Amino acid sequence: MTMSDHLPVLILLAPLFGAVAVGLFGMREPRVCLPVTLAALGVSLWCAVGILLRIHDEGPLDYFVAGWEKPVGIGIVLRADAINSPFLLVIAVVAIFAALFAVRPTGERESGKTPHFFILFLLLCTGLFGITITGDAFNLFVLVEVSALSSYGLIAIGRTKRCKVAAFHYLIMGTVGASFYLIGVGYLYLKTGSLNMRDIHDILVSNRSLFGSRTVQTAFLFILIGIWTKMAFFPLHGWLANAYSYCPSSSACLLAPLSTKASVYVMIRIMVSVFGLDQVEANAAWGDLVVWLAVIAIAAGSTLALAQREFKKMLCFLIVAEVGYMVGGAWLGDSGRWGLTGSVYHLLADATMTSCLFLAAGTFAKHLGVVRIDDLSGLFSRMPLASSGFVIGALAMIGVPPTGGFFSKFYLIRGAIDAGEWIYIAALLGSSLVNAVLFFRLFEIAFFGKNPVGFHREQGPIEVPSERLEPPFHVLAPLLGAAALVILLGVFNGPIVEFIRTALLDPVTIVSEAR
Amino acid sequence: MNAKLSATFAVVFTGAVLLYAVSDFPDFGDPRSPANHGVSGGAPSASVYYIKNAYHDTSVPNLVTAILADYRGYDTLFETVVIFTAGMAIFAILRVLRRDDSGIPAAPDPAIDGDHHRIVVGVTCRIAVPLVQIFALYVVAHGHHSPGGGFQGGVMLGASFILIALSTSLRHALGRLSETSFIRLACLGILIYAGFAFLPLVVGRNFLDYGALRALFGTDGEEMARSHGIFVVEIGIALTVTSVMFAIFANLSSRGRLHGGL
Amino acid sequence: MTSSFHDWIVPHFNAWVYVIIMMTGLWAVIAKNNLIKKLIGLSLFQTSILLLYVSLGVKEGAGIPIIDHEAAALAMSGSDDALNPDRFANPLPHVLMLTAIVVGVATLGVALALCQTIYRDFGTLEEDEVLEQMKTLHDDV
Amino acid sequence: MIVPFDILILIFLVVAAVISLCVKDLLAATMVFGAYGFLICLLWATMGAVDVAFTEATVGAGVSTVLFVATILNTRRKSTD
Repeated sequence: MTMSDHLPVLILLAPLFGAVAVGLFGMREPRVCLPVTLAALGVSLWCAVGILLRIHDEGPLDYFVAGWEKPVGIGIVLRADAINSPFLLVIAVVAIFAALFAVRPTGERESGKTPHFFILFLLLCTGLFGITITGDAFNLFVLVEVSALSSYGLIAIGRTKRCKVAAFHYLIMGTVGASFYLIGVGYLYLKTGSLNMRDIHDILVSNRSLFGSRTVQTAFLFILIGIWTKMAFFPLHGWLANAYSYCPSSSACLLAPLSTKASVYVMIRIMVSVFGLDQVEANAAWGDLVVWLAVIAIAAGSTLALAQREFKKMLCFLIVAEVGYMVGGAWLGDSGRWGLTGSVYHLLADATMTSCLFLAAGTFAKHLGVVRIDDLSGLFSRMPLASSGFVIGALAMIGVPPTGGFFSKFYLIRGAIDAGEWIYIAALLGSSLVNAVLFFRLFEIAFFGKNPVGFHREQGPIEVPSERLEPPFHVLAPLLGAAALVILLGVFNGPIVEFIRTALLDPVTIVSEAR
Repeated sequence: MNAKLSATFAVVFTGAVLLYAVSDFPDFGDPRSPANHGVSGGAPSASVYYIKNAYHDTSVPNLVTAILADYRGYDTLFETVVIFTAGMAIFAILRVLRRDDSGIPAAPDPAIDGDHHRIVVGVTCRIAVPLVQIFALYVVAHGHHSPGGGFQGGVMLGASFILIALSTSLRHALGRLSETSFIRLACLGILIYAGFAFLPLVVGRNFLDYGALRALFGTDGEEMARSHGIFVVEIGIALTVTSVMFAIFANLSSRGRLHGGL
Repeated sequence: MTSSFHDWIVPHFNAWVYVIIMMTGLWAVIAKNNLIKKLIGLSLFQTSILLLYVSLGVKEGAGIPIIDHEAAALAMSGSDDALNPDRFANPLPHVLMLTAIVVGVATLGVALALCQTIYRDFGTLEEDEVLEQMKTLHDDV
Repeated sequence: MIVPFDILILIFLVVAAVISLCVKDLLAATMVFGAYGFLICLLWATMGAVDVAFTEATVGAGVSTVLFVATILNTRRKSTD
């Protein structure tokens, strides 16, 4: 066995060891924090690429922690396949962008908390990688808690009064959501006697009557409600907007693109690996209901976004709408599974474009003190490069062709046509229209706005700036990198989708034993 | 009133769904239930395997310890990480760094620093603390054979420091275990656990597979190596839990200032 | 009526109590105004899940999941019946719930820290007063 | 026979839970919550979950009560509900 066999566990050990290293050395010498973080995430990125290549060549990858392989279900198994390996890669890349952006994460006054910030940052990455790669239903809960606790810390590390309240509400909602998930897993354990996802699936399939039992149905319902709470699916979205818009920009760049998406991934994983797509598709009534809920979520998210005056809050409500896209797409239940494909692809596209937009919003907030939409006036002439990155993110959000956002909507709509869910198509198009209105209004203000940008930084008033106010390289690079990634995802949508569909079309490769 | 009404709705709905499923449960205490025995007609459940084989595999009589630190050791690693994360999050949220302290008006300290009227409490605790600590270490070490282990022992050890802080003063307790040292200790605990679990990778075995470390411990069989491995891991857990429990208390009792305190 | 009582409640008495405690906790989390009270509710909610899991692992007439010396000696000598699964309680839910307890106390610590900062900033722990003050904070971002 | 004892504890549990939520004095509520932790620890012991009982005794009844008290003494003791 060579080191490359251990990639599934190395990918999350790297940030874990990174966090420990920051804790041991970063407290005395805060300058080591950033290099350690970048190095750890670099190792993760390398592992993610390695996993992706191996899966492409050899199919799904199982890793038996502590070597407990037989009988199935006694140990914990890590599972990488075509659904989660692209997402691992996106997590690593977005995390690196966020780390670059977060050179001075908590502002000047609290620079003593820089090591704490980076420890929590790395622990959040550990949690996200772990959630994505685990094949054990209970282990998933533990890693969800790792990422949840670190995100409460990352939100409340800011100086503002509001972020503390937002973090508290997030904590309450997040804990209740995770507990609901735990109840669901308990009910499944009660009926199947197993915690391993694949083992649960096998038991359910071999005893068909179990699917109809009250306990298993309740388990499914509670797991779904728990995950929906964590991903801010519409009626349960209350915590998201305040938490992500009042936390420090550096935290938002990591949390907003990845946290909700990880929960969407969990939902898809539970549908595919635990209950099985055949079973989910057989229950068309459930699917219809969820698609309706998704339609409501999309409509509500878009409407609420229209009503916002603050830039980041508007983006947050767009996330609520995007979550609706993905949930609805996953439940379309069309025979070609285009809806599900679109959801998985949208997971990647949305993570990158949200990253792009939040990096832009963070740049504007940090370097221009822009918080409200009206303050963006005259932005393009001040920051041409940064604004072009922002424009690409915005175009992707609207769904303009060369970007990833267009192709994900394309696949989602294709699935919806196959499934005959016209209301979902209407919601999707309507929401795209709202996005277009929103962002073109922004462009207009930023491009033609006469009033100069109000110059007050987060740290208070500064001297009058020069004409061009391009942010420093470490801020610009991730923003443009994310923009490039959005376009690359769009350009190479064909091979990516083909790769994802190897797992979705033939679920045997997912639910059966790997090599 | 609105909140109460909606809460009642949510609670009644959730409760009804949960109770609806209850009628379908196996009877309480049924040894043939799927969780205890396995689905009828299927393979026996994991717990049957554990009861039958854990002692052979790890030579640890306490099945809970064997599963906690070996079969599901990956869970336990992240459980320790959860504790560590909580400690770091509390520092990030609450800790007031000294430089900032001047700006905030000092609230009247409810501290009892220099209070000499509590001789009885002080003397009792002075006697009790070493006993608590010895028992905590015993709990950590004896987790193989009796209830206990790293978590329980670690919490007790942390509680003994909390007892010092309560009976004398927080400053006194921090003199025993200062801020930098408990952050270091917490990191060290994780490092012991994760680093030790990493060692089998060097010999080409899977993560956390202590059986591969036979040569390191000089034992005959893999099961004794696992038993020793579990012990090392428990020490790592205990270190992290001790320091984080005390850190949480120190921060909460002094409003993040780490002086004054209850 | 009696038959449903015997079928539905008596064999599942623990499950009923777990649901009742959980709903009490959930109600407190949503409806209580004081943040500390919310947290007490949250802790009740979490402990009730422990009750669900641990109840799953109970076996009638089984002992604690620690192998005693006689059974260990018998097992070493190759006796098959020494480690009869019916003699020991199911250890797996216990392991899971150790994790859940630890997660619970970690969450509680973070939540209490947040409560203290909220009190430091707003001077109150009543949710309605905090939200009232939040409305007047505009240029705080 | 262990079952009546079980049922007694379960009833006490519900009572303790309700009291801890109804008392307006937060310190008293926390103390009742500590008692709840102790009761549930007894329950684990009767169910054979000794490790869980031990952890609950140290964590649930011990440390979390201390953390609650530390926060309440640093904030306010009275609550409106």
